[in-house]
Amino acid sequence: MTDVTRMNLIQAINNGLDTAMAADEKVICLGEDIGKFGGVFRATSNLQEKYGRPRCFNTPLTEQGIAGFAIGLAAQGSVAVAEIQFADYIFPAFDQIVNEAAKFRYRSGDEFNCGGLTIRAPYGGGIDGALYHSQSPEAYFCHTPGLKVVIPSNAYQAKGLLLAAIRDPDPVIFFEPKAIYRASVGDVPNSDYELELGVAEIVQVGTDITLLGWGAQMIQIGKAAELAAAEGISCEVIDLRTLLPWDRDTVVESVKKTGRLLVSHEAPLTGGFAGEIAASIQERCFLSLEAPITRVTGIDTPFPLIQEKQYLPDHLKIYEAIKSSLAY
Amino acid sequence: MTDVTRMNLIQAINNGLDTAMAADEKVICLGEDIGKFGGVFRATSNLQEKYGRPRCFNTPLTEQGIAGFAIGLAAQGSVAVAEIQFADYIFPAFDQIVNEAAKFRYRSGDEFNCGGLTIRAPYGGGIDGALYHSQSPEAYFCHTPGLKVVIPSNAYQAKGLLLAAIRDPDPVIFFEPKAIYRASVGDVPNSDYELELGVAEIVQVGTDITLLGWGAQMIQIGKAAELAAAEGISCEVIDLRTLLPWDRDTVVESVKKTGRLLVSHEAPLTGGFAGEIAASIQERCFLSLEAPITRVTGIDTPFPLIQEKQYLPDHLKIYEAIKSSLAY
Amino acid sequence: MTVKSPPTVAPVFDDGSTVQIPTLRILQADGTLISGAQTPELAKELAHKIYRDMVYTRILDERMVGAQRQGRLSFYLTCTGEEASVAGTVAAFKQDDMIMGQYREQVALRFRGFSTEQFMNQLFSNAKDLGKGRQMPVHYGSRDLHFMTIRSPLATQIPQAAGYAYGQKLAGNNACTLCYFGDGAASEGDFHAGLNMAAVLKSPVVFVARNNGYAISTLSSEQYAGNGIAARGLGYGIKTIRVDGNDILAVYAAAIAARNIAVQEQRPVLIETMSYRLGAHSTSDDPSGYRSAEEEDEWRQKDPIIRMKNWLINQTWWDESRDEDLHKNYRKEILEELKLAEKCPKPPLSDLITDVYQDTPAHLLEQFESLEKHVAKYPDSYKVHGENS
Amino acid sequence: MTVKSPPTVAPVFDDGSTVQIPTLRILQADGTLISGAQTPELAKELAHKIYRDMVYTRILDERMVGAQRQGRLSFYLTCTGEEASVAGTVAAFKQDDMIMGQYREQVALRFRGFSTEQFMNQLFSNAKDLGKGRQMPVHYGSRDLHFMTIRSPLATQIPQAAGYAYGQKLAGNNACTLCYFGDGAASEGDFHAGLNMAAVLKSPVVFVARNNGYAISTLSSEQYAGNGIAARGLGYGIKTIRVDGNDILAVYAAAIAARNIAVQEQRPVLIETMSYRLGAHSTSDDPSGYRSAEEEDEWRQKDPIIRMKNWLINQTWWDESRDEDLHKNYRKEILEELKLAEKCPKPPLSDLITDVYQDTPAHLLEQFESLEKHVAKYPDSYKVHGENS
Ligand SMILES: Cc1ncc(C[n+]2csc(CCOP(=O)(O)OP(=O)(O)O)c2C)c(N)n1
Ligand SMILES: Cc1ncc(C[n+]2csc(CCOP(=O)(O)OP(=O)(O)O)c2C)c(N)n1
Ligand SMILES: [Mg+2]
Ligand SMILES: [Mg+2]
Repeated sequence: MTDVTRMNLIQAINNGLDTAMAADEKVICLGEDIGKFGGVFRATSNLQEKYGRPRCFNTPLTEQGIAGFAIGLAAQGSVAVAEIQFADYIFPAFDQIVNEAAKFRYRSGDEFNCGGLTIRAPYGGGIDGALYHSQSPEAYFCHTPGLKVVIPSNAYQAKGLLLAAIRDPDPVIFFEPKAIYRASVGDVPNSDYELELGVAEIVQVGTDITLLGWGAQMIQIGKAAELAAAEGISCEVIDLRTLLPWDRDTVVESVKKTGRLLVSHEAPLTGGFAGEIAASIQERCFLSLEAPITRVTGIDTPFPLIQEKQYLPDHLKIYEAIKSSLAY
Repeated sequence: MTDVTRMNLIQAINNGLDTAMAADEKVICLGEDIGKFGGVFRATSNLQEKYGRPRCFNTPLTEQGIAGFAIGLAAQGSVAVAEIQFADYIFPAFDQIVNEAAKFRYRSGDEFNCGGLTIRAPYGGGIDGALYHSQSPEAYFCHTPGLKVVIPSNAYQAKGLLLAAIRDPDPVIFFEPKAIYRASVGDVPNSDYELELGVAEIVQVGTDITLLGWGAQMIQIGKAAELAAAEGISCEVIDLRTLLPWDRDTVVESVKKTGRLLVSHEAPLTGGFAGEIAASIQERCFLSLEAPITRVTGIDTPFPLIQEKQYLPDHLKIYEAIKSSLAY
Repeated sequence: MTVKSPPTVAPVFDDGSTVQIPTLRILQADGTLISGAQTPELAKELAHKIYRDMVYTRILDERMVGAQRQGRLSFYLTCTGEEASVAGTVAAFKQDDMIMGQYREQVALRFRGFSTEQFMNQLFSNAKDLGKGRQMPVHYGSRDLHFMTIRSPLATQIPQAAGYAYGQKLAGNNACTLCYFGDGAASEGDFHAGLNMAAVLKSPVVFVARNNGYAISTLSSEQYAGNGIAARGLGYGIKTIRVDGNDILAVYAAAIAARNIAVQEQRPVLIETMSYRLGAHSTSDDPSGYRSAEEEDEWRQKDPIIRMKNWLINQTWWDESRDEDLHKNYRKEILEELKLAEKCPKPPLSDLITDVYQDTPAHLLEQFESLEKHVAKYPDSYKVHGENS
Repeated sequence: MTVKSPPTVAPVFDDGSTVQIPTLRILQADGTLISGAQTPELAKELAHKIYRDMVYTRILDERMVGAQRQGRLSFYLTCTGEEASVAGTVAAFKQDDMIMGQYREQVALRFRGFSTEQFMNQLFSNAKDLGKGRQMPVHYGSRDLHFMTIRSPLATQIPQAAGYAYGQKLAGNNACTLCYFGDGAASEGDFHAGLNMAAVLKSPVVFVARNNGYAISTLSSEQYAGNGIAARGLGYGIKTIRVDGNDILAVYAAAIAARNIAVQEQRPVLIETMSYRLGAHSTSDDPSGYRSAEEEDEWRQKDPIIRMKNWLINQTWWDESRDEDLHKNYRKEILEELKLAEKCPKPPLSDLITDVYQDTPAHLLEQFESLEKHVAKYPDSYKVHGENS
């Protein structure tokens, strides 16, 4: 037996869930079609078979019910891992997440909490999914004190962050970049490991500009950094990994060094989380900034179908923005 | 008969609804307790009596139903004005608003639209309402292309903006600052008038710093500007009025002149709409800015009860932030 | 598919009006039993406790409405008229069954042992409030007493109760969940999600729908067009019963049976208690705008507390002089505790930021530090209201 | 309060299993009537039209699943097995009644007159798609045909249909709304909100719950524990009927009566059609992971199209050679239009930003301008896929 297995991102999720369920019998998975079928993306494959139906089951088709039920489970002392089939369908659960889960501990004066809650959902574009199978709703949750928001960008992170999320004492929204569920392949430890929440990863050290992103955008950012390198531009690349609370210190330090920041996400520009990052960083790095902080994001429309490629912030748009920033 | 009547903000809302219903029999008001009772804040007083129950009625207690029903009404060609009793209770309707109303026209290629929809809700703190009668959820909606978001700050605006919102061809979320429902009193034209959406109001011209806000915060900003004036600081005060789409040009012009910007809102800092404004303005006014853009907002907690005063961004906090900015 | 349904050739529509859902009644207004009715097993001590807690709650409610009028309290909300619906149900449950209420069930909390001091601490948001002064008055909660902290958003506790009870089932300790909500809340999507999930996933939860005829000003005829909330239980395949909510014996009998079903059969139960909100919706409300004094008077005749008192007296378990003493003592106790709680200091500023997360993150600590500095600069402007200076 | 409920002294629980909801059946598999059954009035031309549209839809579905397998299409979803549930209902409505569907009701759109070209334009997201190529395949819509554009989020159309129909009532033009949804969607909170609001506010809407036994992989026994969706209708006080969804005559008879009730009595109606999703959930799904071939075969014996054909032949309204011609012609037409639609240009880039608002706001125009410049700089990287270069 080796220590690592080569697997893709969705297999790493499945492996993370398996690891969590094996380690703690209080861990329960629930959601639409996640039982025998193993979920529409196969995240829960074989878990019902292995751990029994009471611990891994199909729910009726109601996201608000799934979230509410999972909050109740968590309040009772179980560790609830709920799947929302697509992040686009998390909105019926918005009240349960924002008014309930996020405020559960606070409003009770810590008499009660639902920290055992994790809500997983595939998110983002890239699968010809149009308006309702492509959205990136992370910013909605990042404006909600009491929640944590986590997004992995590769298989190794997926397992380690998921295990940390499941065991975190606060409710966590865990968005999975479905565009790279199969495309992102890497060595994943067979062991039970956690990656600390709230800590960004410096993927590449550089000196001219800081490129910041999360999820599937890291691939676009990586490609753009390569294009830039070919022109002699040295990019520092940071993968945020946890959006709430986000690792501001790491970003501040980087921007103080590079003097430039570009943030990229798929969600529409206005009100997206890049705005928060830009606002926060201009405050702390005002005197170091040599150019305005640049946002390369989706545009302010619903997510399209036929013009998905045009809509999405890709390596070329990031590359152009890097050059503009350097030329400022 | 005079041309104007002195009234408070909630009376102006009532008057605006009355005006809209009188002018167009397609206008329909619906919501919890809005019928005979006239709504918990009396926004719909006498409207059922005047226009009949079919056009002004109590709904069952379901915000997602109210929003969905109102969207259907609007799609049919009616002009639906739905009340959500408190903005804190708009979240069960989040899916209907964000996935449905906002995307209705786009997804159908303009075969259908629900532009006749307006959703009104009292929002904000100041009434000892704690977590669930105090929230300012505007940022959630401002991240949603397809919606318009409007917030008046006084009685005159309330009627004029509400009439414009009701008649606007796109769905509008209309948040009313309930803290000043009664406290804000002014002369309101008896006539049928509209204030253009998407246009900010320059409330006070100044040279040293731009203060930007909306809703009840305008009172705090006004007081802070006075304190600052006493120290010889000249503030330019802008009332945004429409948050989506927001009047960026007016703000840019002001900041290019003053070199400084402070944005204030009651909602928590992280992910609040001030972040979007700051990100956007630093991009366009980079070389004019003499200090970082400052945000004076609620802190990143649920809305508290006993420490409401401490939590809220008030004139003193704004005043201090003005001084810090000037001293930068 | 999975439904049993005989074939028919007649295209007949059914709107449910043929489905009879009777109302369980045992006790008459004068305290005697309806003919043919059976008293549930109810020991004298337990009957006394139920009665005392109902009286206590009535007095507490009267007193606090008064205190609110005097401006000593920002908000209050009574259980008045519905004491039997709540006391009769909670009395049938075990102390460690979880209660997830709406907000009008303070008698259940009293039954569990919440002290007058604890009520007052919450109502006055003082430093001793278990909820740390964060929520409006009447948002009680107690981990020790297995009473989940009340929240304002309606119906959210319903799917949560289904989940909580499912967890209890897996834990295998024969506990269950008791979940209250109103006729208005039952219109929320969360009601549907919660009851259906409980039915499908077989959660041991007893739902108590307090049908008091109103949701603030909204009549139940504007809330539903079917046969109350009970008719929906039938639709979910949930064992359902309707009871006279002003009849303590009927409520108790139904609740005992309901808990048995929930725990023995590991499935949900729905009880609909038919009653009336005798007071205003809350101290912010004035019912004269939407209902008549006559209607209120009619229901005052059916007062559940008087009815129970009459029964107790008929049983020779109670008498008027004991009743007077009880009232007097409770009034005194409540007034004394009220005064103490009013004077108790408010929670510290640091409570503003704790419990957002288990461990407060750096950005929030930073925000708090600058808030502390600011408040220190302007101490007079940030006195906590109600705080003695 | 507002419920009628006789008193009882017996604490008996009812889980609804005693409430009988029969299934309307008229036609047998061999095309003869069940004894005692009455044929609804159904003119020959209309019967032909219904049959043709059902056959058309079956062929369209087969062809497009094939096209998806060939990689010519990204996604498809069939109506297969449920054609009668949909065709039999839509046929009972007037052309300007609004239809608000879920996504598996393409035969209704065909019935209204949607052309093969229009289907293909949507499926291939080309420039002639009424929806401007913005939604996934099968998200059809047509203002002219009063068929509301399909959206992916489930059940959202249910409260919208209640509102739409309420608007029709106020307009006073005797039109109504026909709203389809699945057994899975009926678990959403929006279902509860929509049906209850329609009942209370008396909206002239006919809800058709297509109970096909599955929601993707989820069996209806994991979806609800009660007597199907119809049992809930009774709970809301909605006139409700259950029909054999594979029996075109039963469905049509129920739908004619339902529309009459909705329009004459101005109130909602619920029809539950019991049927089976004969194919995969969509081209992204493989049902072999969750159900048996035997089960599918069993249902294939009950094919609604064959049953109707047998009836038509019994009526001497149809014969096998006409049937063959029909199939052949449709196959040819569909294939031809498919090829044309494939070749049709895609919508222009500017369609990316129109219709977000009625008038595109400045900030979006600005974003678009810079996008246009960018795309112009890298034309090869932004070819619209499927676009001929
Ligand atoms: C989601 C939500 N919407 C609206 C409200 C405002 N509200 C508070 S109580 C109430 C009426 C509740 O009626 P019911 O459920 O019958 O309970 P009752 O007060 O009669 O006990 C309303 C509308 C709320 N608290 N939560
Ligand atoms: C709100 C929402 N949640 C989940 C989904 C994903 N989804 C699409 S179809 C489907 C099953 C629907 O089943 P049913 O309503 O029975 O319709 P059927 O496909 O059987 O016709 C699911 C879960 C969705 N589209 N919308
Ligand atoms: Mg009530
Ligand atoms: Mg189905």
